[in-house]
Amino acid sequence: MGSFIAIRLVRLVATLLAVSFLTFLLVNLLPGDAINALIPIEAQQDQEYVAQVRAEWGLNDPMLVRYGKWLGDAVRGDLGESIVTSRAVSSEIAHRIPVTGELMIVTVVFSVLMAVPLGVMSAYREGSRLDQVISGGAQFALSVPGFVAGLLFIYVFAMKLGWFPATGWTRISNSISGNLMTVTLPALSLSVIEVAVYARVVRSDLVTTLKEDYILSARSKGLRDGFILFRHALRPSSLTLITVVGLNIGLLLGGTVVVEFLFALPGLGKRLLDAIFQRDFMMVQGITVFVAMVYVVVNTLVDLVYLVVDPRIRKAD
Amino acid sequence: MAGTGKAHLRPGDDVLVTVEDLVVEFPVGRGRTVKAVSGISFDIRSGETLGLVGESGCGKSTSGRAIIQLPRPTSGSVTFRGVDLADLSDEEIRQRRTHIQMIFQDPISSLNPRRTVGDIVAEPLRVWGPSDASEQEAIVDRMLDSVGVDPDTARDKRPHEFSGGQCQRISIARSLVMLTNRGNLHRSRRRSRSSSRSRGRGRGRLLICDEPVSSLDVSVQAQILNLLEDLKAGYGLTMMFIAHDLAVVKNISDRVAVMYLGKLCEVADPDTLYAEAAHPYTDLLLGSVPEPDPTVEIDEGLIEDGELPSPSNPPSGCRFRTRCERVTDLCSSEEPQMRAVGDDHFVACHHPLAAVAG
Amino acid sequence: MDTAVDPAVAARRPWIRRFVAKMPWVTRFCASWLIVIVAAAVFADLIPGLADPNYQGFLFGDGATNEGPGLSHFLGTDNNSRDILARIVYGARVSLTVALAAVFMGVVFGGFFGSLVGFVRGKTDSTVMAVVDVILAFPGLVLLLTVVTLLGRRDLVVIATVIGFLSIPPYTRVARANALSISRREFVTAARAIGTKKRTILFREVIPNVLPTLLAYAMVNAAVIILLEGALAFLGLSVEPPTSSWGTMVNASRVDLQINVWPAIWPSLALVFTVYSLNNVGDWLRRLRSVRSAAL
Amino acid sequence: MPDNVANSPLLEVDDLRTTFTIPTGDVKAVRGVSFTLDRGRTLGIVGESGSGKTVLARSIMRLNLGTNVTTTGTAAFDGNDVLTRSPSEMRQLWGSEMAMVFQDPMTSLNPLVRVQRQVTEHLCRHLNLNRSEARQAAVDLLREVRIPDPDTRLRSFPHELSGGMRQRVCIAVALACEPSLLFADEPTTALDVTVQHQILNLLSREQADREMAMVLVTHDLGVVAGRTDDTMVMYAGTVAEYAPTVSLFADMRHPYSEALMRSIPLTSFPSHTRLAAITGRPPDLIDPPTGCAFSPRCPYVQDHCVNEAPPLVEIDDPAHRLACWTPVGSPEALTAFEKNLAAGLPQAVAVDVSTTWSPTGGVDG
Repeated sequence: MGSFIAIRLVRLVATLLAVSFLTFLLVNLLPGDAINALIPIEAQQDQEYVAQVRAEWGLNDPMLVRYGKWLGDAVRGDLGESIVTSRAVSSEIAHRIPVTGELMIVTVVFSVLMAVPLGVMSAYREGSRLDQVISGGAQFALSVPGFVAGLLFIYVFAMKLGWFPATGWTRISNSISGNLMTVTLPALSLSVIEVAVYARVVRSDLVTTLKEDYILSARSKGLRDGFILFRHALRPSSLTLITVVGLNIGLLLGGTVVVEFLFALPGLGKRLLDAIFQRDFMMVQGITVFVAMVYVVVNTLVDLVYLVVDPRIRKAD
Repeated sequence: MAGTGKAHLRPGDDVLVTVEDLVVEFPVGRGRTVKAVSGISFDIRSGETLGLVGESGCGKSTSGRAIIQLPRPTSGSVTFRGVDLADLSDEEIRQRRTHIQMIFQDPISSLNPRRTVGDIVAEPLRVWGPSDASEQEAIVDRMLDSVGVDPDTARDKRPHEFSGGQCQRISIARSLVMLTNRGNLHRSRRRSRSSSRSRGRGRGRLLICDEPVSSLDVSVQAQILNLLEDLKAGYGLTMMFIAHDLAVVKNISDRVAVMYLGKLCEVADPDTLYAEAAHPYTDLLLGSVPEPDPTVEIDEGLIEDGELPSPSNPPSGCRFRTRCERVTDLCSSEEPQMRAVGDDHFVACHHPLAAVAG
Repeated sequence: MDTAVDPAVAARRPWIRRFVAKMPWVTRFCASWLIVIVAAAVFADLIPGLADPNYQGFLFGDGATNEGPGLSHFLGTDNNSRDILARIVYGARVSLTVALAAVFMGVVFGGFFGSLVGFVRGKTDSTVMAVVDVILAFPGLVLLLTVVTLLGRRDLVVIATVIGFLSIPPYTRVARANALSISRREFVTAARAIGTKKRTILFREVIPNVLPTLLAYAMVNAAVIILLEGALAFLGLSVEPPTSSWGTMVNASRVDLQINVWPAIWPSLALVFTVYSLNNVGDWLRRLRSVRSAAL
Repeated sequence: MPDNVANSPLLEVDDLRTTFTIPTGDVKAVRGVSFTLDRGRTLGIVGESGSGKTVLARSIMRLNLGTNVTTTGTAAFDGNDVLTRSPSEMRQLWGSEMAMVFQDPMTSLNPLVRVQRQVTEHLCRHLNLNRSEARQAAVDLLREVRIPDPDTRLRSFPHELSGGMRQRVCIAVALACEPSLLFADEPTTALDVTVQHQILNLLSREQADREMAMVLVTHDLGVVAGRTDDTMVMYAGTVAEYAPTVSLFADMRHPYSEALMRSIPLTSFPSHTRLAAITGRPPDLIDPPTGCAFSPRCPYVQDHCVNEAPPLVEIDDPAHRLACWTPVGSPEALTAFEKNLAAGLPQAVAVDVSTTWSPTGGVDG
């Protein structure tokens, strides 16, 4: 068990290194010289000035050297500074985590809370009218992207009914109720697909589990259906759900970019977009690596959760 | 038991396969390995059927696969027609596959579900010729016919349209196409001329049957067993028959080897082995077979658990000692060697149930 | 989903008819929609009476902006007085090209690499899968945003290639998992025992058995890719305007949402319904396969 | 009523039929089975795959899942029909009155739940034991099924036990509430022969000690011989022959029972004994034959057999029941066989062991 964790951690670090290097490579090798971001095209006639800026930003060093420098700083929490605003990338990220973080947590919690009962009901009554409605609904919800759902919610709940603000963000430290008002629509928009994905996972997994011999064996012991469902069947299915939630974090991170853009939220995604439009390569690089790191860490945590829940893996060690 | 030793190996020109000190290890992760087969020796004469019997996990299937070098054994030699297969390159092994074939336990899994039966049975011809389409078709039809499958209805169907028994017949047909292919005979004759040493050694073709009937219903099982006997006689095949069912093995074999935890316990002809088992493990196995006869007395005493020790950590000395009633100190300190207890009856046990000959 | 009608397919009609007969009516409807949308995208230039998607009528005193659905413009016009129907039809080209590129590159490269490493295992396997894992460690849209921006150019070829390239890893994973289990099946051992060469085994025994699963995955994956392209376009990072894309259209409609909702509704519906159709048909195919494999 | 309860049979099944509706039609898995089982007796149900033996057991237990199953007829347990009971009434019976041991001990225990909970959870429910009482009961049970070191084993997960151990745990689970009827559905098929022997011995002993009735479902004639009081041979969803085990093995009268027996190799036979294989395959249960289900494979088949299904009737010995128009050994059977052999009917030819085989034109298709 100890060595299992150790192996996971080594892999985590290796993946992070690879991811950061790849990002660095991407940002630095792809066409589109960083100098374009530093100096307006018109001003690039002045070769001397260009050379000076290049030297200042270390753009003349070999790639590996620059990566080494950047990595050395990154390990100490310094992701460099924005070319455009000259503020530290790490502090910009830190400033925006609460928004994106809250959005994601609310979405995942809400989606799981909705999806599990739906999936369980659907699987328990497999083939019934209820199952058809839930499965059909999930199949449809799976086809509604966040920006379409978001626009619909804005139109109905903000413009027509006026229940929620259409755009903007109130920090939780300023007003809890205000924060709730601003997080509801974006989180709902993200949840449409998430609920569908999770409900489908729970259903299909549970349908298989309910056909297992050990469920039949539990029934033949005279246990109640509810007990069998929640104490025997749901546990293996929840493992799959946890994995899918972990893997889906990547999709969700992409989703937050769209939703933050649509609702004009001051989150990490919006910042990334802005940085992309401004060709602020330090910022793009910093945020991309950070986001990839979150993803890798979350999925390593998922593996560790497995370790706690599934005794067979503990044995395999 | 757990015997090494080669007292039971037979000299002579009519021995087709000789396996000596065969060891097969499998990796189990983190650089550790487990020995599925730990040093066994046996031989098969041309035209003979060797039955290899034992419980699950004893390494009997692995031994069979080691003969066709899938995967290659860790150490030991497999001498086929006088040539040690372990010395050959992958390509040379591939060339020799025309003489050794295998049929598997799960008949459905051993046929590619996406190809037609005609296509599957013709596969060896595509590799080895003849390449003429009508000639191929004629061979396929003849082989399907000889295993009792109607070629006209079967040729264009896919495996899932057949029952398990039918699939097993089809997979036997595929092996037969290989073993009886005239193109091969030709080729092998040419090669044996070039290596004159192999000339005098045993000839023949080996069919390894890995639990071919254990996933079938008893009525179908009898059909397949009869078919195998017929084909063996009709085509002059040599067979190695691997199974866990003692009655089935006795029925089809000319010589039986009992395996336990990667080692051989006892080798004898079936009638002797079943009548006067010398190894306590053979005796236990035979006593456990449920006979379909209510008048046979059942040994009701056996209730306690006695199961296979882990193959990754086998007992020292004799591997059966942890379950053996006749165990002494000698059994844990020294590994028993194969020795004769009768005419062509060998046992690897310090305290056999029969007197040791000579 | 082979929609081309060549003589060989026509000869097998009864088979197709039997296939269709098994579909529930919703799935039939979805399949029809997919055929219609593919046909419309391919033959957009030949559709009689379809307006020029970039013709801004109001500049020439010919039509107004934000018209509702009507006779002259079937689905109305957008805030640049362009015909919405035409823009949706041409927008389908973008979505479908990108989806096709992703499926094609995924199935061909991902399918091949996955099958190969699943079959040979060993070092090749761990190396390829390590690379795949690293690429998959990037959240899709974020990586896409970064790559698309850094490339600077944003025409259909670039977008399709980048999205196509990024869909290789997931296909590799699916193919590998399948190839692993297929390689353990005994017909592969049997083929080796016959003396079939490894390359032949890969192409004749392994890949044909990986493909059906991969194609079922492709349906669902195509849906995801269309959503991804939509999101990219919505953020203004897909193909450069004035080329129309469903996501771009939805984004543009936001400005006048108070005045006219139609420019938001039509492309959204087209997007949602196409994705739904892919999901529905894909799910149905998967169900069909699982029933068939259960029957084995 | 109360005073004759003790004498009335524990289980009385009458014309039980179970049908599964699948897209291609109705699979008639069990087609009219009747039998009785007295308290403390053992019944062996023997049949090949698809004979309906497992479905029959599950139908009586009401454990067939899904909405596509219909069961008709009656199955009176202790005088009350179980087929008409509500799910909650069934839950009172399950575990406490009737219990089941399944085929594969690898899959019939929940891999994520410790042995202790799996053994005790229904004890708590049926017998109202508290935690420590249930734990003590579990220790006693494991000791009874001969699991060494029960305290440690209770804390184990199923994958930490060997196959035989797991089946012992399953038996402990089934025995926990002292059921009066135990179904053992192929309990040893997944196990090695030496372990099979131990498990069968264990089951026999527990059955005798507890005076519990047991239904032993198996495909292996060897398993029922010597371990059951009565044996029922099933074929294609119907009962072919039903008799006290000793008299059945002494005198197999149904051509299917006979053929089954003759197709098994025995260790007492000399090597290379030619087996009398049964030709053909069992019938399609979506559209079963109108006559005797075995008629297409029967060497004694007559026109009558194809047209009308034989009823299950008593012959000579009142306890020996048979569904056949031409019982083995009867003069009709002999003449029918001669006729079929002369006509070259494959099933008759196959029984005639003297047939030779040639490489072209195989035998027994």
